[in-house]
Amino acid sequence: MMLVNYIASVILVVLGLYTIITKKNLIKIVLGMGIVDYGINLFIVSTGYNDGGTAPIYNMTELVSGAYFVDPVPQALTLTSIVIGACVDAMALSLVIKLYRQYKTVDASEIRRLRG
Amino acid sequence: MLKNAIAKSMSRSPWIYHVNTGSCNGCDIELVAVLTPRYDAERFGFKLSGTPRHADIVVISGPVTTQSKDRLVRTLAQVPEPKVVVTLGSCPQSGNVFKGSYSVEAPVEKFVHVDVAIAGCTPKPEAVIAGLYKAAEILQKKREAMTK
Amino acid sequence: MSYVHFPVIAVMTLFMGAFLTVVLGKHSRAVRSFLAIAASGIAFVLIAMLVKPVLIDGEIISYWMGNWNPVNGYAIGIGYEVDQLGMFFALLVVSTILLSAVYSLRYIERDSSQEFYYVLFLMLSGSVLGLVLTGDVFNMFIMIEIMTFTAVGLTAFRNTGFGSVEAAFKYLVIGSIGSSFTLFGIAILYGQCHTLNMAQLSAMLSGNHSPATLMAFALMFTGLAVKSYIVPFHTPAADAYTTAPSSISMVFSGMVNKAGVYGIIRLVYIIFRTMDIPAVQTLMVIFGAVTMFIGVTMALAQHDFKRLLAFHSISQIGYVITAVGLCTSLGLTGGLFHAMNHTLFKGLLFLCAGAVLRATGTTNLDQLGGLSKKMPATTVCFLIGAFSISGLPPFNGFASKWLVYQAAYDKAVTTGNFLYVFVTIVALIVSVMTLASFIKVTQAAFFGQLPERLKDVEEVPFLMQLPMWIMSALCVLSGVFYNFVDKYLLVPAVSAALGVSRYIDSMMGSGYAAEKCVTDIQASGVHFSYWNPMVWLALFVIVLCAACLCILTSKGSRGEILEGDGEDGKYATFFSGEKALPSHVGGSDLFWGFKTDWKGYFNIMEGLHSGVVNDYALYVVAAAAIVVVFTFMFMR
Amino acid sequence: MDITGALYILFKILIFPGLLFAVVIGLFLAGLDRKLLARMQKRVGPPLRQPLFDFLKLLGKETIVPHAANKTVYLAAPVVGFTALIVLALFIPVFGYSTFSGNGDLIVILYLLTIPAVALIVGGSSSGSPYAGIGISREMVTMMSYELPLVVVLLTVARKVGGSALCFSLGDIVSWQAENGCLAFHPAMIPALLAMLLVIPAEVGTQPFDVAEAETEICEGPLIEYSGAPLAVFKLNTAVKMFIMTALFANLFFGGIETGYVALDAVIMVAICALVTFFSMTLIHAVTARLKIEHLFKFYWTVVAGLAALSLILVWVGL
Repeated sequence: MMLVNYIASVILVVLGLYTIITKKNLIKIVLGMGIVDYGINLFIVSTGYNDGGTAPIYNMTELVSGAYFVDPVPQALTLTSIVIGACVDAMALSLVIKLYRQYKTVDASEIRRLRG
Repeated sequence: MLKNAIAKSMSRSPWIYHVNTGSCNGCDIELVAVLTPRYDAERFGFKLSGTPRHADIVVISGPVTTQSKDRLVRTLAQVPEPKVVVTLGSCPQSGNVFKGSYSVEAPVEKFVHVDVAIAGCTPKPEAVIAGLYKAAEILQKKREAMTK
Repeated sequence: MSYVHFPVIAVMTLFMGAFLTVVLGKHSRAVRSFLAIAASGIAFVLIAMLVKPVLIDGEIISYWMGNWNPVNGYAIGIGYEVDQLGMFFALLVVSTILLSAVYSLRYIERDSSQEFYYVLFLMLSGSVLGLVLTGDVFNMFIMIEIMTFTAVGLTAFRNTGFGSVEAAFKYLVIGSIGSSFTLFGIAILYGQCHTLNMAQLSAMLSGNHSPATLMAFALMFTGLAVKSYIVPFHTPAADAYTTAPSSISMVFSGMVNKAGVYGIIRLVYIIFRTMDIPAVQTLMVIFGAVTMFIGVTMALAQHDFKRLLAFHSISQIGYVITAVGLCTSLGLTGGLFHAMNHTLFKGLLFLCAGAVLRATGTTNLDQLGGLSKKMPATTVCFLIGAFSISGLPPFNGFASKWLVYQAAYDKAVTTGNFLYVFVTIVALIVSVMTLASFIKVTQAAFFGQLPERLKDVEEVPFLMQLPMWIMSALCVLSGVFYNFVDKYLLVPAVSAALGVSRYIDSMMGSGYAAEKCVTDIQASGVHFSYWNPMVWLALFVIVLCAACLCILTSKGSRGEILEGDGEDGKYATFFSGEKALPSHVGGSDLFWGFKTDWKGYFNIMEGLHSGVVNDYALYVVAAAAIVVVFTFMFMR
Repeated sequence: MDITGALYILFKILIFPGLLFAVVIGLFLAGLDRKLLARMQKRVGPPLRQPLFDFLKLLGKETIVPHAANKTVYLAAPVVGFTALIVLALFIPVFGYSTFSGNGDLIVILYLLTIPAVALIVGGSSSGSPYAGIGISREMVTMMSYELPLVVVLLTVARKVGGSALCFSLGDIVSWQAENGCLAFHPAMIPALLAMLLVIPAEVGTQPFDVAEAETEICEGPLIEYSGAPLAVFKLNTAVKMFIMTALFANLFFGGIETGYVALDAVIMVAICALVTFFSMTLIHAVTARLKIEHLFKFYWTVVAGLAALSLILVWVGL
């Protein structure tokens, strides 16, 4: 059941890495970073899934031992991860703008003053 | 005691710095010949050094061309005291066959104090050794005069 | 107030300082300086107050946020766990923060938007401190992420200059790939164990590896390796250290890459407890050896002061990883000691580079020269740092490198494995090459002749010299009194790294480790053959004699020491009789024979460090793939 | 520590294995080297005391500090190098008799050996001369060259002596040889011995490997601006280094010849030192011309390191 999700998440991560490695456009590289993030987010949220479980929303009186619900922790982790991913992408994009102003290009193979 | 030992070893280990001021190379070759097995000046502790800072005896050969005069004076200034200046061959003493040339400043005594002059064109190695030995003795005397 | 709250308060102080700086520090320089110094000072004091309970009394502080204690043996809440290993790194972190903050006061006074500098600086400090104190893997990931993007921000701080935005972007791309790998590993671990607490993970994972956890191990190892910049993940580090302000370069090499090293140690020794598997040892030792060799050879080829230092940072981390990867207590001691020393001497060297940059406006070695007459204090500090990093006795680098060699060769002879002999030889040779490249800096920047352009250079202000002097003093002291360092810092930290069950028990309740059949890692016994302190007596007597000799020969009738200025020929440099010309043997002119013999190697290396971010990402992914394959082949 | 103990240690430091002994034997070996070289070239040669004369003479000369130099570093460098060498002399036992028993650690020795070279480099660098700049570059490359074979030789000896235990102590190496015979007579160690013989001249800086101080090309390299007492100390350093390196060789390969009398031991050791001086320095000096720096590097990293590595492999497989 979850196998599809896992495979999809791995495919997303691999696609993202492929984008980062092969695409010369900085914006595309940033998109690649985003795709990797989302692949992992999909993976995390999938790990918490319990087949047939309910949403983990209870008050203290309802919660009894043996209640069957999906694991809430991965959802919290995913939220955090999404926030962080968004921050990283925002930062990366702002750096791309700065880079474009300095180098007049967004081609990664021309932005290589620091080398050797 | 140390003072005496130092003064004594002054004459036992004189290091030579050789300045060629436009010589024909005859004297230079003779100077090197002095270090060969046949004459072996090293038995008296003579040694050629590569820089004036290490030198005790400065050997000047050549008629001191105008170009080399400044260089000679500057190099001599860089030699630490006590030092002895030796002229090798006739050129630095008199100008020899170059005398009267517009570009020759010889004799070298005009601007440098010379302690020993080895004459000849070129001087024999024996003469060179004798002159250098004399210079070593002067070196010791200078050192003794310094410490008095 | 009980000291168990101190770790959390220390971390919160730094974050709070960052917040207050945003709110209050915009207009007044005094306020933001005060906030930075106060926050880092308080953090320093709080951590220093933990030295007695943790390092001396041997207590492990466990602290559950919001008092969420484990229920039925499952840890749900976020826990802070301060053991001796974490404490050791925390001390490094807070000292670095404080010294860097003091240095920054004058160093960045000419820059604009200083409040952002302090905000990012304090957040970076808080995140690294949080990372070494936390007991929760996801919390660790968050701290790593905060660390990465504050570090990126600080790298791009002087964004008007050459290349800093470029370096920041590369750093961000590579760093986020690393973080993603770490997160992926953590997610797999959570899926397997349903917990995020390090102690509990350790209890569940030890000796109990399924393919999924092996995958998690490989991914987390790669992710943390990216954070500690070992080859081939080092490429953004070299750029970032070069272009960041020097006070930040010091922080990077002093604590940011130490955070990665800490993460690796925590990962292999505690969380997965895989260190007694020979394959893991081999993996780490090979990574370490390659790192130190490539780092140092690249450093030899550099023309920029800070870039050279950056490659040395990479190279020295190689020593740490190698030593830690040997899995002997001697090796662990050597590795941790070297990590500490690296913080000291590399921080010192970066501060010297910063002083040079501030005084002259450049760090290009081909444009510098003869600064020792204008900047004597910086020169002395630099020489101390350079001798320490090259491992000359009696400085601290020697003591730790010695331990590393001994540990490596000990491993070689006890296991009979030729790989470790090779590693020992590489380590010894790298040390000489380190010396060589610092001789290059010494000659090119501090000695030689002063270029006309730098005639009116001035020494840096006292407030910048102060951290430099403190670090120089620490370099010498920790080299001379290594016994104290060993007793109070290294022995507790090493036993904490090896004592897995103690770590688990103090977090999850005693008996938990025994219940899960976790045993401590067996590492061969410590045998130190430190050199005899009598040497120091000897040294002093001889220095005395030598000094006497000098006085004897310099006074009065014997030859005199003469000094002169002016254009008197006597005191001019000897130029074969010519008038002294400005001719300085710069950095790129040195080591000619060596460079010709190694031309092929240098060409390949230069090609590999191409500066294209795609290539760098490729190295990371390829190395990750290799680690994964290696893990599955040899760790099953 | 009581007074007699302190005096005894002081005696050790200042007189017997320490300062005086090292300096006297060093000067003797340097003189011997020059004398033997002269005899091999059919010259009379300088007297044996010649290095002493040179030293004393230099003490009597002016010490000029050029104005491009950094005075403190310039004057301190030779003294630092000398200090390191004397500490080193204390680490090297006269067979059974050593100052710090069992503590002559090979790695400490390796690192202390680099200090005089670093002192020379830093001193030369601080003089501000471009010739010195070239000189220090060459000195450093020389150092990188001989360090690899030296390291391999030391590790080989450690493995041979220690077996499957870590043994870096020179004291243990000597006592092992007392039981099992000199290492020089173990066939697997012969290549290492040859490598060590070739390392010594580079370490000391004698003729074919003296590229750093080539007086005919770069005017004595790092020493170019030195004169007077600091130069004297540098010359003394070279002499003492001769003793240190040959004594290290004697301990590594001919250790364990103990007669029970310290004086006799010392005489035997000096004799071995003299022999090693002849074979590794004088002989090579007399028959070869100065190398170029890149050839020197290649030579050490291929031929000499190869010899040492051969020995290491032989020892590793149990020969």
